[in-house]
Amino acid sequence: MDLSLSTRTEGDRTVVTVGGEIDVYTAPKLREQLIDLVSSGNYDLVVDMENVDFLDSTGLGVLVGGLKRVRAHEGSLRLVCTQERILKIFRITGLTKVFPIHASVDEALSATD
Amino acid sequence: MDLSLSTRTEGDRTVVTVGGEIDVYTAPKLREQLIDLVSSGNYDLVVDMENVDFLDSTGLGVLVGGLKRVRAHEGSLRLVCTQERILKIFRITGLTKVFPIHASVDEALSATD
Amino acid sequence: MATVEVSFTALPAHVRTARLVALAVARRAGVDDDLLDEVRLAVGEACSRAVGIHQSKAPEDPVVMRLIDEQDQFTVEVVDIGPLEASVSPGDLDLDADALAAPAPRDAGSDPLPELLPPGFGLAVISGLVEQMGVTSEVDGTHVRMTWPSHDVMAPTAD
Amino acid sequence: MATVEVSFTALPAHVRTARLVALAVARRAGVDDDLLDEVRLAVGEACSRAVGIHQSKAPEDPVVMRLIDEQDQFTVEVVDIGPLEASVSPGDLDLDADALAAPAPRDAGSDPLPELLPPGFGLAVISGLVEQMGVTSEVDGTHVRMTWPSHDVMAPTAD
Ligand SMILES: Nc1ncnc2c1ncn2[C@@H]1O[C@H](COP(=O)(O)OP(=O)(O)O)[C@@H](O)[C@H]1O
Ligand SMILES: Nc1ncnc2c1ncn2[C@@H]1O[C@H](COP(=O)(O)OP(=O)(O)O)[C@@H](O)[C@H]1O
Repeated sequence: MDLSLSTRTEGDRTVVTVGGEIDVYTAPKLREQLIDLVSSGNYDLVVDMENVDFLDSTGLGVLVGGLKRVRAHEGSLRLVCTQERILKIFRITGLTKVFPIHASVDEALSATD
Repeated sequence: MDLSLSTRTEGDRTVVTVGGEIDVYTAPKLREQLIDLVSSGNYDLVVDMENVDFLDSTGLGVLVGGLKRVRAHEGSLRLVCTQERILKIFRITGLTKVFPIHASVDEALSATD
Repeated sequence: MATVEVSFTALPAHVRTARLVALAVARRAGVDDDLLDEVRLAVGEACSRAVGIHQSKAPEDPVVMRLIDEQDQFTVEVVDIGPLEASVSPGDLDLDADALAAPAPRDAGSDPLPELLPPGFGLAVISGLVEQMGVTSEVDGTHVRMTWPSHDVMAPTAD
Repeated sequence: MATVEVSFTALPAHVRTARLVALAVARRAGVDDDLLDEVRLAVGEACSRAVGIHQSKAPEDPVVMRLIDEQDQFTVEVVDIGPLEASVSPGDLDLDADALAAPAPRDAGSDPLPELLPPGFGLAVISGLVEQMGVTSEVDGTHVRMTWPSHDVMAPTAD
Protein backbone atom coordinates (compact mmCIF):
# COMPACT_ATOMS: atom_id res chain seq x y z
CA MET A 1 0.00 0.00 0.00
CA ASP A 2 1.17 3.44 -0.86
CA LEU A 3 1.10 6.73 0.96
CA SER A 4 -1.95 8.98 0.88
CA LEU A 5 -1.80 12.63 1.90
CA SER A 6 -4.43 15.31 2.26
CA THR A 7 -4.40 18.67 3.97
CA ARG A 8 -7.03 21.06 5.27
CA THR A 9 -7.05 24.26 7.27
CA GLU A 10 -8.75 24.40 10.69
CA GLY A 11 -8.59 27.89 12.15
CA ASP A 12 -4.92 28.82 12.31
CA ARG A 13 -3.76 25.22 12.12
CA THR A 14 -3.25 22.87 9.22
CA VAL A 15 -4.23 19.25 9.44
CA VAL A 16 -2.27 16.78 7.34
CA THR A 17 -4.04 13.43 7.11
CA VAL A 18 -1.64 10.64 6.29
CA GLY A 19 -2.63 7.12 5.29
CA GLY A 20 -0.78 3.98 4.29
CA GLU A 21 2.90 3.32 4.72
CA ILE A 22 5.54 5.88 5.66
CA ASP A 23 8.79 4.16 4.81
CA VAL A 24 12.05 4.69 2.99
CA TYR A 25 10.11 4.61 -0.30
CA THR A 26 7.32 7.06 0.51
CA ALA A 27 8.93 9.27 3.16
CA PRO A 28 10.27 11.70 0.52
CA LYS A 29 6.67 12.50 -0.49
CA LEU A 30 5.75 13.32 3.08
CA ARG A 31 8.88 15.44 3.44
CA GLU A 32 7.97 17.43 0.33
CA GLN A 33 4.45 17.96 1.63
CA LEU A 34 5.72 19.30 4.96
CA ILE A 35 8.27 21.55 3.29
CA ASP A 36 5.60 22.93 0.93
CA LEU A 37 3.33 23.71 3.85
CA VAL A 38 6.05 25.51 5.79
CA SER A 39 7.25 27.48 2.81
CA SER A 40 3.70 28.64 2.12
CA GLY A 41 3.39 29.92 5.67
CA ASN A 42 1.71 27.07 7.56
CA TYR A 43 3.63 26.82 10.80
CA ASP A 44 1.16 25.04 13.06
CA LEU A 45 0.73 21.51 11.81
CA VAL A 46 -1.34 18.60 13.05
CA VAL A 47 -0.30 15.32 11.45
CA ASP A 48 -3.13 12.80 11.72
CA MET A 49 -1.60 9.33 11.66
CA GLU A 50 -4.69 7.30 12.50
CA ASN A 51 -4.69 5.71 9.05
CA VAL A 52 -0.98 5.01 8.93
CA ASP A 53 -0.34 1.30 8.98
CA PHE A 54 3.41 1.34 8.76
CA LEU A 55 6.01 3.80 10.05
CA ASP A 56 9.75 3.23 10.11
CA SER A 57 12.72 5.31 11.16
CA THR A 58 12.91 7.07 7.79
CA GLY A 59 9.40 8.31 8.51
CA LEU A 60 10.41 9.38 12.00
CA GLY A 61 13.29 11.31 10.49
CA VAL A 62 10.92 13.20 8.20
CA LEU A 63 8.67 14.08 11.14
CA VAL A 64 11.67 15.38 13.10
CA GLY A 65 12.66 17.43 10.07
CA GLY A 66 9.15 18.88 9.89
CA LEU A 67 9.29 19.78 13.56
CA LYS A 68 12.58 21.60 13.14
CA ARG A 69 11.23 23.54 10.19
CA VAL A 70 8.10 24.76 11.94
CA ARG A 71 10.13 25.58 15.03
CA ALA A 72 12.22 27.90 12.87
CA HIS A 73 9.04 29.99 12.72
CA GLU A 74 7.95 29.44 16.33
CA GLY A 75 5.41 26.93 15.06
CA SER A 76 4.30 23.51 16.25
CA LEU A 77 3.96 20.01 14.92
CA ARG A 78 1.48 17.80 16.75
CA LEU A 79 0.75 14.16 16.04
CA VAL A 80 -2.56 12.36 16.32
CA CYS A 81 -2.19 8.66 17.00
CA THR A 82 -3.87 6.06 19.15
CA GLN A 83 -2.62 2.94 17.36
CA GLU A 84 -0.53 0.90 19.73
CA ARG A 85 1.83 -0.45 17.08
CA ILE A 86 2.67 3.05 15.89
CA LEU A 87 2.93 4.52 19.37
CA LYS A 88 5.33 1.74 20.28
CA ILE A 89 7.87 3.04 17.80
CA PHE A 90 7.79 6.52 19.35
CA ARG A 91 8.19 4.97 22.77
CA ILE A 92 11.09 2.69 21.86
CA THR A 93 13.00 5.55 20.33
CA GLY A 94 12.23 8.07 23.04
CA LEU A 95 10.54 10.37 20.53
CA THR A 96 7.51 10.65 22.80
CA LYS A 97 9.63 13.29 24.53
CA VAL A 98 9.99 15.24 21.30
CA PHE A 99 6.47 15.19 19.82
CA PRO A 100 3.19 16.08 21.48
CA ILE A 101 0.98 13.07 20.68
CA HIS A 102 -2.79 13.50 20.87
CA ALA A 103 -5.70 11.07 20.91
CA SER A 104 -7.81 12.98 18.37
CA VAL A 105 -7.58 15.78 15.84
CA ASP A 106 -9.93 17.88 18.00
CA GLU A 107 -7.64 17.48 20.98
CA ALA A 108 -4.63 18.44 18.86
CA LEU A 109 -6.45 21.50 17.46
CA SER A 110 -7.32 22.85 20.89
CA ALA A 111 -4.02 21.99 22.58
CA THR A 112 -1.89 24.90 23.65
CA ASP A 113 0.85 23.39 25.82
CA MET B 1 -4.73 -17.36 -0.13
CA ASP B 2 -5.12 -21.02 0.51
CA LEU B 3 -7.36 -23.69 -0.93
CA SER B 4 -10.88 -24.23 0.35
CA LEU B 5 -12.87 -27.38 -0.38
CA SER B 6 -16.41 -28.42 0.38
CA THR B 7 -18.57 -31.21 -0.99
CA ARG B 8 -22.30 -31.90 -1.14
CA THR B 9 -24.52 -34.49 -2.78
CA GLU B 10 -27.09 -33.46 -5.38
CA GLY B 11 -29.14 -36.45 -6.53
CA ASP B 12 -26.66 -38.99 -7.87
CA ARG B 13 -23.90 -36.43 -8.35
CA THR B 14 -21.41 -34.90 -5.97
CA VAL B 15 -20.53 -31.25 -6.13
CA VAL B 16 -17.04 -30.23 -5.01
CA THR B 17 -16.79 -26.49 -4.44
CA VAL B 18 -13.22 -25.28 -4.70
CA GLY B 19 -12.01 -21.85 -3.70
CA GLY B 20 -8.65 -20.08 -3.62
CA GLU B 21 -5.49 -21.19 -5.32
CA ILE B 22 -4.89 -24.61 -6.88
CA ASP B 23 -1.17 -24.76 -7.32
CA VAL B 24 1.84 -26.95 -6.65
CA TYR B 25 1.40 -26.29 -2.92
CA THR B 26 -2.33 -27.00 -2.55
CA ALA B 27 -2.96 -29.45 -5.41
CA PRO B 28 -2.18 -32.48 -3.19
CA LYS B 29 -5.15 -31.56 -0.98
CA LEU B 30 -7.47 -31.47 -3.97
CA ARG B 31 -6.09 -34.78 -5.19
CA GLU B 32 -6.76 -36.40 -1.80
CA GLN B 33 -10.28 -35.05 -1.80
CA LEU B 34 -11.02 -36.48 -5.25
CA ILE B 35 -9.48 -39.85 -4.37
CA ASP B 36 -11.54 -40.01 -1.16
CA LEU B 37 -14.73 -39.31 -3.07
CA VAL B 38 -14.03 -41.97 -5.66
CA SER B 39 -13.03 -44.58 -3.12
CA SER B 40 -16.24 -43.97 -1.20
CA GLY B 41 -18.28 -44.57 -4.33
CA ASN B 42 -18.87 -41.10 -5.75
CA TYR B 43 -18.27 -41.47 -9.47
CA ASP B 44 -20.16 -38.50 -10.89
CA LEU B 45 -18.38 -35.35 -9.84
CA VAL B 46 -19.06 -31.70 -10.53
CA VAL B 47 -16.10 -29.49 -9.64
CA ASP B 48 -17.28 -25.93 -9.13
CA MET B 49 -14.34 -23.63 -9.86
CA GLU B 50 -16.16 -20.29 -9.76
CA ASN B 51 -14.24 -19.25 -6.65
CA VAL B 52 -10.85 -20.42 -7.84
CA ASP B 53 -8.55 -17.49 -8.39
CA PHE B 54 -5.46 -19.35 -9.44
CA LEU B 55 -4.97 -22.60 -11.33
CA ASP B 56 -1.70 -23.90 -12.69
CA SER B 57 -0.64 -27.03 -14.51
CA THR B 58 -0.21 -28.98 -11.27
CA GLY B 59 -3.89 -28.31 -10.65
CA LEU B 60 -4.74 -29.39 -14.20
CA GLY B 61 -2.85 -32.61 -13.59
CA VAL B 62 -4.93 -33.33 -10.50
CA LEU B 63 -8.15 -32.73 -12.43
CA VAL B 64 -6.99 -35.09 -15.19
CA GLY B 65 -6.18 -37.69 -12.52
CA GLY B 66 -9.67 -37.28 -11.07
CA LEU B 67 -11.20 -37.75 -14.48
CA LYS B 68 -9.27 -40.98 -15.08
CA ARG B 69 -10.33 -42.31 -11.69
CA VAL B 70 -14.05 -41.68 -12.18
CA ARG B 71 -13.83 -43.08 -15.72
CA ALA B 72 -12.53 -46.32 -14.21
CA HIS B 73 -16.07 -46.61 -12.83
CA GLU B 74 -17.89 -45.28 -15.90
CA GLY B 75 -18.29 -42.01 -14.03
CA SER B 76 -17.94 -38.38 -15.06
CA LEU B 77 -16.07 -35.27 -13.97
CA ARG B 78 -17.62 -31.98 -15.03
CA LEU B 79 -16.22 -28.54 -14.39
CA VAL B 80 -18.13 -25.35 -13.67
CA CYS B 81 -16.26 -22.25 -14.72
CA THR B 82 -17.09 -18.94 -16.37
CA GLN B 83 -13.97 -17.00 -15.36
CA GLU B 84 -12.10 -15.99 -18.45
CA ARG B 85 -8.65 -16.21 -16.86
CA ILE B 86 -9.24 -19.79 -15.75
CA LEU B 87 -10.92 -20.85 -19.00
CA LYS B 88 -7.93 -19.49 -20.86
CA ILE B 89 -5.67 -22.09 -19.28
CA PHE B 90 -7.93 -24.92 -20.44
CA ARG B 91 -8.00 -23.42 -23.90
CA ILE B 92 -4.24 -22.91 -24.20
CA THR B 93 -3.57 -26.48 -23.19
CA GLY B 94 -6.32 -28.06 -25.29
CA LEU B 95 -7.95 -29.49 -22.16
CA THR B 96 -11.30 -28.05 -23.26
CA LYS B 97 -11.43 -31.22 -25.39
CA VAL B 98 -11.00 -33.39 -22.33
CA PHE B 99 -13.34 -31.81 -19.76
CA PRO B 100 -16.97 -30.85 -20.15
CA ILE B 101 -17.04 -27.24 -18.90
CA HIS B 102 -20.36 -25.78 -17.77
CA ALA B 103 -21.56 -22.28 -17.02
CA SER B 104 -23.35 -23.17 -13.79
CA VAL B 105 -23.69 -25.98 -11.28
CA ASP B 106 -27.32 -26.48 -12.36
CA GLU B 107 -26.25 -26.93 -15.94
CA ALA B 108 -23.57 -29.42 -14.89
CA LEU B 109 -26.05 -31.35 -12.74
CA SER B 110 -28.55 -31.78 -15.56
CA ALA B 111 -26.02 -32.46 -18.32
CA THR B 112 -26.09 -35.93 -19.79
CA ASP B 113 -23.89 -35.78 -22.88
CA MET C 1 18.82 -1.52 -14.14
CA ALA C 2 17.14 -2.68 -10.97
CA THR C 3 17.31 -6.34 -10.22
CA VAL C 4 15.97 -8.62 -7.56
CA GLU C 5 17.22 -12.16 -7.29
CA VAL C 6 15.46 -14.74 -5.17
CA SER C 7 16.93 -18.14 -4.51
CA PHE C 8 14.92 -20.68 -2.60
CA THR C 9 14.99 -24.24 -1.38
CA ALA C 10 12.99 -26.44 -3.74
CA LEU C 11 9.70 -26.59 -1.84
CA PRO C 12 6.18 -26.02 -3.19
CA ALA C 13 5.54 -23.39 -0.52
CA HIS C 14 8.31 -21.23 -1.92
CA VAL C 15 6.72 -21.21 -5.34
CA ARG C 16 4.09 -19.02 -3.68
CA THR C 17 6.78 -16.78 -2.31
CA ALA C 18 8.30 -16.49 -5.76
CA ARG C 19 4.93 -15.66 -7.29
CA LEU C 20 4.27 -13.05 -4.66
CA VAL C 21 7.63 -11.36 -5.20
CA ALA C 22 7.40 -11.45 -8.97
CA LEU C 23 3.92 -9.96 -8.86
CA ALA C 24 4.92 -7.17 -6.48
CA VAL C 25 8.03 -6.24 -8.42
CA ALA C 26 6.24 -6.47 -11.79
CA ARG C 27 3.53 -4.14 -10.53
CA ARG C 28 6.08 -1.69 -9.27
CA ALA C 29 8.14 -1.99 -12.45
CA GLY C 30 5.13 -0.70 -14.37
CA VAL C 31 3.82 -3.86 -16.01
CA ASP C 32 0.20 -3.28 -17.05
CA ASP C 33 -2.43 -4.49 -14.59
CA ASP C 34 -3.95 -6.56 -17.40
CA LEU C 35 -0.76 -8.56 -17.66
CA LEU C 36 -0.26 -9.28 -13.98
CA ASP C 37 -2.38 -12.44 -13.99
CA GLU C 38 -0.24 -13.70 -16.80
CA VAL C 39 2.95 -12.88 -14.89
CA ARG C 40 1.62 -14.69 -11.85
CA LEU C 41 0.69 -17.82 -13.76
CA ALA C 42 3.80 -17.93 -15.94
CA VAL C 43 6.15 -17.40 -13.00
CA GLY C 44 4.27 -20.05 -11.05
CA GLU C 45 4.64 -22.55 -13.89
CA ALA C 46 8.33 -21.83 -14.34
CA CYS C 47 9.02 -22.15 -10.61
CA SER C 48 6.85 -25.25 -10.11
CA ARG C 49 8.70 -26.90 -12.92
CA ALA C 50 12.08 -25.97 -11.42
CA VAL C 51 11.04 -27.14 -7.96
CA GLY C 52 9.90 -30.48 -9.38
CA ILE C 53 13.19 -30.97 -11.19
CA HIS C 54 15.27 -30.04 -8.15
CA GLN C 55 13.25 -32.24 -5.82
CA SER C 56 13.99 -35.26 -7.94
CA LYS C 57 17.59 -34.44 -8.90
CA ALA C 58 19.16 -32.04 -6.43
CA PRO C 59 16.93 -31.22 -3.47
CA GLU C 60 19.72 -29.30 -1.75
CA ASP C 61 20.34 -26.90 -4.61
CA PRO C 62 18.30 -23.71 -4.58
CA VAL C 63 16.13 -22.64 -7.46
CA VAL C 64 17.02 -19.16 -8.70
CA MET C 65 14.59 -16.54 -9.96
CA ARG C 66 15.84 -13.22 -11.33
CA LEU C 67 13.63 -10.19 -11.82
CA ILE C 68 15.13 -7.66 -14.18
CA ASP C 69 13.51 -4.26 -14.46
CA GLU C 70 14.74 -2.39 -17.51
CA GLN C 71 13.61 0.83 -19.14
CA ASP C 72 10.63 -0.52 -21.02
CA GLN C 73 10.55 -4.18 -20.20
CA PHE C 74 10.38 -6.50 -17.24
CA THR C 75 12.02 -9.92 -17.41
CA VAL C 76 11.74 -12.93 -15.16
CA GLU C 77 14.35 -15.63 -15.48
CA VAL C 78 14.04 -18.94 -13.65
CA VAL C 79 17.05 -21.22 -13.55
CA ASP C 80 16.97 -24.88 -12.63
CA ILE C 81 19.79 -27.39 -12.65
CA GLY C 82 18.13 -29.89 -14.94
CA PRO C 83 18.64 -30.49 -18.66
CA LEU C 84 15.91 -29.25 -20.97
CA GLU C 85 13.21 -31.83 -21.67
CA ALA C 86 14.52 -33.44 -24.82
CA SER C 87 11.44 -34.13 -26.87
CA VAL C 88 9.04 -31.29 -26.27
CA SER C 89 9.83 -27.92 -27.68
CA PRO C 90 7.49 -25.49 -25.99
CA GLY C 91 4.46 -24.62 -28.04
CA ASP C 92 4.18 -27.75 -30.10
CA LEU C 93 2.57 -29.74 -27.38
CA ASP C 94 0.04 -32.06 -28.95
CA LEU C 95 -2.13 -33.48 -26.20
CA ASP C 96 -3.85 -36.78 -26.85
CA ALA C 97 -7.30 -36.02 -25.50
CA ASP C 98 -8.38 -39.65 -25.62
CA ALA C 99 -5.36 -40.84 -23.68
CA LEU C 100 -5.90 -38.14 -21.05
CA ALA C 101 -9.53 -39.13 -20.61
CA ALA C 102 -8.72 -42.86 -20.53
CA PRO C 103 -9.79 -44.59 -17.33
CA ALA C 104 -7.21 -45.27 -14.63
CA PRO C 105 -6.87 -48.88 -13.50
CA ARG C 106 -9.53 -49.55 -10.84
CA ASP C 107 -6.84 -50.62 -8.41
CA ALA C 108 -4.88 -47.39 -8.83
CA GLY C 109 -4.97 -46.79 -5.08
CA SER C 110 -4.34 -43.40 -3.62
CA ASP C 111 -0.89 -42.68 -5.00
CA PRO C 112 -0.66 -39.97 -7.61
CA LEU C 113 -1.17 -41.44 -11.07
CA PRO C 114 2.07 -41.45 -13.08
CA GLU C 115 2.65 -39.21 -16.08
CA LEU C 116 -0.71 -37.53 -16.23
CA LEU C 117 0.57 -34.67 -18.26
CA PRO C 118 3.50 -34.98 -20.67
CA PRO C 119 6.89 -33.54 -19.75
CA GLY C 120 7.16 -30.02 -21.03
CA PHE C 121 3.53 -29.31 -20.24
CA GLY C 122 4.41 -26.44 -17.91
CA LEU C 123 6.65 -24.87 -20.55
CA ALA C 124 3.88 -25.23 -23.10
CA VAL C 125 1.53 -23.31 -20.81
CA ILE C 126 4.10 -20.55 -20.53
CA SER C 127 4.68 -20.35 -24.26
CA GLY C 128 0.95 -20.29 -24.84
CA LEU C 129 0.60 -17.40 -22.41
CA VAL C 130 3.63 -15.22 -22.82
CA GLU C 131 4.41 -13.59 -26.11
CA GLN C 132 8.07 -13.10 -25.41
CA MET C 133 9.55 -16.22 -23.84
CA GLY C 134 12.56 -18.39 -24.43
CA VAL C 135 14.14 -21.48 -22.97
CA THR C 136 17.86 -22.06 -23.19
CA SER C 137 20.10 -24.80 -21.96
CA GLU C 138 23.22 -23.31 -20.40
CA VAL C 139 26.13 -24.68 -18.40
CA ASP C 140 24.40 -23.97 -15.10
CA GLY C 141 21.12 -25.54 -16.21
CA THR C 142 17.96 -24.58 -17.99
CA HIS C 143 16.96 -20.92 -18.14
CA VAL C 144 13.34 -19.98 -18.70
CA ARG C 145 13.10 -16.29 -19.64
CA MET C 146 9.85 -14.38 -19.89
CA THR C 147 9.60 -10.72 -20.81
CA TRP C 148 6.73 -8.28 -20.57
CA PRO C 149 6.50 -4.64 -21.66
CA SER C 150 6.55 -2.05 -18.88
CA HIS C 151 6.53 1.68 -18.46
CA ASP C 152 9.17 2.82 -16.03
CA VAL C 153 7.63 4.03 -12.81
CA MET C 154 10.22 2.80 -10.36
CA ALA C 155 12.73 5.61 -10.73
CA PRO C 156 14.95 5.66 -7.66
CA THR C 157 13.48 8.06 -5.14
CA ALA C 158 16.06 10.51 -3.88
CA ASP C 159 16.16 10.26 -0.15
CA MET D 1 16.12 -26.30 6.62
CA ALA D 2 14.20 -24.20 4.18
CA THR D 3 15.87 -21.01 3.09
CA VAL D 4 14.99 -18.14 0.86
CA GLU D 5 17.63 -15.63 -0.14
CA VAL D 6 16.74 -12.36 -1.76
CA SER D 7 19.34 -10.04 -3.19
CA PHE D 8 18.30 -6.71 -4.54
CA THR D 9 19.66 -3.53 -6.05
CA ALA D 10 19.90 -0.85 -3.37
CA LEU D 11 16.65 1.03 -4.08
CA PRO D 12 13.98 2.11 -1.59
CA ALA D 13 11.30 0.33 -3.62
CA HIS D 14 12.98 -3.00 -3.03
CA VAL D 15 12.83 -2.53 0.72
CA ARG D 16 9.10 -3.03 0.24
CA THR D 17 9.73 -6.17 -1.74
CA ALA D 18 11.99 -7.47 1.01
CA ARG D 19 9.36 -6.69 3.65
CA LEU D 20 6.68 -8.41 1.65
CA VAL D 21 8.76 -11.55 1.18
CA ALA D 22 9.90 -11.69 4.79
CA LEU D 23 6.32 -11.31 5.99
CA ALA D 24 4.97 -14.02 3.68
CA VAL D 25 7.71 -16.48 4.53
CA ALA D 26 7.51 -15.72 8.28
CA ARG D 27 3.78 -16.35 8.20
CA ARG D 28 4.23 -19.60 6.38
CA ALA D 29 7.12 -20.60 8.66
CA GLY D 30 4.71 -20.41 11.58
CA VAL D 31 5.71 -17.17 13.27
CA ASP D 32 2.86 -16.02 15.52
CA ASP D 33 0.48 -13.48 13.99
CA ASP D 34 1.19 -11.19 16.93
CA LEU D 35 4.83 -11.01 15.93
CA LEU D 36 4.33 -10.31 12.25
CA ASP D 37 4.13 -6.54 12.68
CA GLU D 38 7.44 -6.69 14.48
CA VAL D 39 8.98 -8.78 11.70
CA ARG D 40 7.73 -6.31 9.12
CA LEU D 41 9.13 -3.29 10.93
CA ALA D 42 12.44 -4.87 11.92
CA VAL D 43 13.10 -6.22 8.44
CA GLY D 44 12.18 -2.85 6.99
CA GLU D 45 14.64 -1.08 9.29
CA ALA D 46 17.44 -3.52 8.55
CA CYS D 47 16.91 -3.27 4.80
CA SER D 48 16.47 0.52 4.75
CA ARG D 49 19.72 0.84 6.63
CA ALA D 50 21.50 -1.48 4.19
CA VAL D 51 20.05 0.34 1.17
CA GLY D 52 21.21 3.68 2.58
CA ILE D 53 24.73 2.37 3.12
CA HIS D 54 24.95 0.82 -0.33
CA GLN D 55 23.57 3.90 -2.04
CA SER D 56 26.35 6.01 -0.58
CA LYS D 57 29.18 3.47 -0.81
CA ALA D 58 28.49 0.83 -3.43
CA PRO D 59 25.29 1.45 -5.38
CA GLU D 60 26.05 -1.43 -7.75
CA ASP D 61 26.35 -4.08 -5.04
CA PRO D 62 23.16 -5.87 -4.11
CA VAL D 63 21.85 -6.00 -0.57
CA VAL D 64 21.31 -9.57 0.61
CA MET D 65 18.50 -10.80 2.85
CA ARG D 66 18.38 -14.42 4.01
CA LEU D 67 15.29 -16.02 5.50
CA ILE D 68 16.09 -19.15 7.44
CA ASP D 69 13.24 -21.36 8.56
CA GLU D 70 14.35 -23.83 11.19
CA GLN D 71 12.43 -26.25 13.37
CA ASP D 72 11.31 -23.80 16.01
CA GLN D 73 12.73 -20.48 14.92
CA PHE D 74 12.71 -18.13 12.00
CA THR D 75 15.75 -15.96 11.30
CA VAL D 76 16.22 -13.00 9.02
CA GLU D 77 19.74 -11.93 8.19
CA VAL D 78 20.45 -8.74 6.28
CA VAL D 79 23.95 -8.20 4.96
CA ASP D 80 25.34 -4.89 3.79
CA ILE D 81 28.84 -4.07 2.63
CA GLY D 82 29.47 -1.27 5.09
CA PRO D 83 31.42 -1.31 8.35
CA LEU D 84 29.40 -1.27 11.54
CA GLU D 85 28.66 2.21 12.84
CA ALA D 86 31.59 2.72 15.20
CA SER D 87 30.11 4.61 18.08
CA VAL D 88 26.58 3.38 18.58
CA SER D 89 26.03 -0.05 19.98
CA PRO D 90 22.40 -0.87 19.40
CA GLY D 91 20.23 -0.35 22.41
CA ASP D 92 22.21 2.36 24.12
CA LEU D 93 20.92 5.10 21.91
CA ASP D 94 20.54 8.24 23.97
CA LEU D 95 18.54 10.72 21.98
CA ASP D 96 18.96 14.37 22.82
CA ALA D 97 15.34 15.50 22.77
CA ASP D 98 16.24 19.18 22.88
CA ALA D 99 18.61 18.91 19.94
CA LEU D 100 15.99 17.03 17.93
CA ALA D 101 13.40 19.68 18.62
CA ALA D 102 15.80 22.55 17.89
CA PRO D 103 14.68 24.82 15.07
CA ALA D 104 16.19 24.38 11.62
CA PRO D 105 17.81 27.43 10.07
CA ARG D 106 15.07 29.51 8.37
CA ASP D 107 16.94 29.34 5.09
CA ALA D 108 17.14 25.55 5.19
CA GLY D 109 15.49 25.36 1.76
CA SER D 110 13.89 22.22 0.52
CA ASP D 111 16.81 19.83 0.76
CA PRO D 112 16.59 17.14 3.39
CA LEU D 113 18.04 18.40 6.68
CA PRO D 114 21.34 16.71 7.49
CA GLU D 115 21.75 14.22 10.31
CA LEU D 116 18.27 14.38 11.77
CA LEU D 117 18.63 11.10 13.54
CA PRO D 118 21.97 9.78 14.79
CA PRO D 119 23.71 6.93 12.94
CA GLY D 120 22.66 3.61 14.42
CA PHE D 121 19.11 4.84 14.96
CA GLY D 122 17.66 2.09 12.75
CA LEU D 123 19.61 -0.56 14.63
CA ALA D 124 18.40 0.88 17.91
CA VAL D 125 14.80 0.52 16.75
CA ILE D 126 15.47 -3.11 15.88
CA SER D 127 17.11 -3.87 19.19
CA GLY D 128 14.25 -2.16 20.99
CA LEU D 129 11.75 -4.32 19.13
CA VAL D 130 13.31 -7.72 18.69
CA GLU D 131 14.27 -9.79 21.68
CA GLN D 132 16.77 -11.94 19.84
CA MET D 133 18.94 -9.81 17.58
CA GLY D 134 22.62 -9.40 16.93
CA VAL D 135 24.89 -7.34 14.74
CA THR D 136 28.25 -8.65 13.66
CA SER D 137 30.98 -7.27 11.51
CA GLU D 138 32.29 -9.93 9.14
CA VAL D 139 34.61 -9.96 6.16
CA ASP D 140 31.76 -9.48 3.71
CA GLY D 141 30.23 -6.64 5.70
CA THR D 142 27.79 -6.08 8.52
CA HIS D 143 25.28 -8.80 9.31
CA VAL D 144 22.08 -7.92 11.15
CA ARG D 145 20.44 -11.10 12.44
CA MET D 146 16.96 -11.23 13.94
CA THR D 147 15.31 -14.38 15.24
CA TRP D 148 11.71 -15.11 16.19
CA PRO D 149 10.16 -18.25 17.62
CA SER D 150 8.01 -20.32 15.24
CA HIS D 151 6.06 -23.54 15.16
CA ASP D 152 6.84 -25.58 12.10
CA VAL D 153 3.93 -25.60 9.71
CA MET D 154 5.78 -25.58 6.42
CA ALA D 155 6.54 -29.27 6.14
CA PRO D 156 7.26 -30.12 2.52
CA THR D 157 4.07 -31.25 0.84
CA ALA D 158 4.57 -34.50 -1.02
CA ASP D 159 3.53 -33.98 -4.58
N1 LIG E 1 4.22 -3.59 -4.16
C1 LIG E 1 4.75 -4.08 -3.04
N2 LIG E 1 5.93 -4.65 -3.10
C2 LIG E 1 6.48 -5.15 -2.01
N3 LIG E 1 5.91 -5.13 -0.82
C3 LIG E 1 4.74 -4.57 -0.72
C4 LIG E 1 4.09 -4.01 -1.81
N4 LIG E 1 2.93 -3.50 -1.40
C5 LIG E 1 2.86 -3.76 -0.12
N5 LIG E 1 3.94 -4.40 0.31
C6 LIG E 1 4.20 -4.88 1.63
O1 LIG E 1 3.47 -6.07 1.72
C7 LIG E 1 2.65 -6.06 2.86
C8 LIG E 1 1.20 -6.14 2.45
O2 LIG E 1 0.83 -4.86 1.97
P1 LIG E 1 -0.43 -4.43 1.09
O3 LIG E 1 -0.50 -2.99 1.22
O4 LIG E 1 -1.62 -5.19 1.49
O5 LIG E 1 0.00 -4.86 -0.43
P2 LIG E 1 -0.51 -4.35 -1.89
O6 LIG E 1 -0.58 -2.85 -1.89
O7 LIG E 1 0.53 -4.83 -2.89
O8 LIG E 1 -1.84 -4.98 -2.12
C9 LIG E 1 3.05 -4.83 3.61
O9 LIG E 1 3.99 -5.20 4.57
C10 LIG E 1 3.73 -3.94 2.65
O10 LIG E 1 4.86 -3.32 3.23
N1 LIG F 1 1.92 -16.51 2.03
C1 LIG F 1 2.19 -16.27 0.77
N2 LIG F 1 3.45 -16.35 0.35
C2 LIG F 1 3.75 -16.12 -0.90
N3 LIG F 1 2.87 -15.77 -1.82
C3 LIG F 1 1.62 -15.67 -1.46
C4 LIG F 1 1.20 -15.91 -0.16
N4 LIG F 1 -0.11 -15.74 -0.09
C5 LIG F 1 -0.49 -15.38 -1.29
N5 LIG F 1 0.54 -15.33 -2.12
C6 LIG F 1 0.54 -14.93 -3.51
O1 LIG F 1 0.46 -13.53 -3.46
C7 LIG F 1 -0.61 -13.06 -4.25
C8 LIG F 1 -1.62 -12.36 -3.39
O2 LIG F 1 -2.36 -13.35 -2.71
P1 LIG F 1 -3.30 -13.20 -1.44
O3 LIG F 1 -4.08 -14.43 -1.41
O4 LIG F 1 -4.07 -11.95 -1.48
O5 LIG F 1 -2.25 -13.19 -0.19
P2 LIG F 1 -2.41 -13.51 1.38
O6 LIG F 1 -3.17 -14.80 1.53
O7 LIG F 1 -1.00 -13.64 1.91
O8 LIG F 1 -3.11 -12.36 1.99
C9 LIG F 1 -1.12 -14.27 -4.96
O9 LIG F 1 -0.51 -14.32 -6.22
C10 LIG F 1 -0.64 -15.46 -4.20
O10 LIG F 1 -0.22 -16.49 -5.05
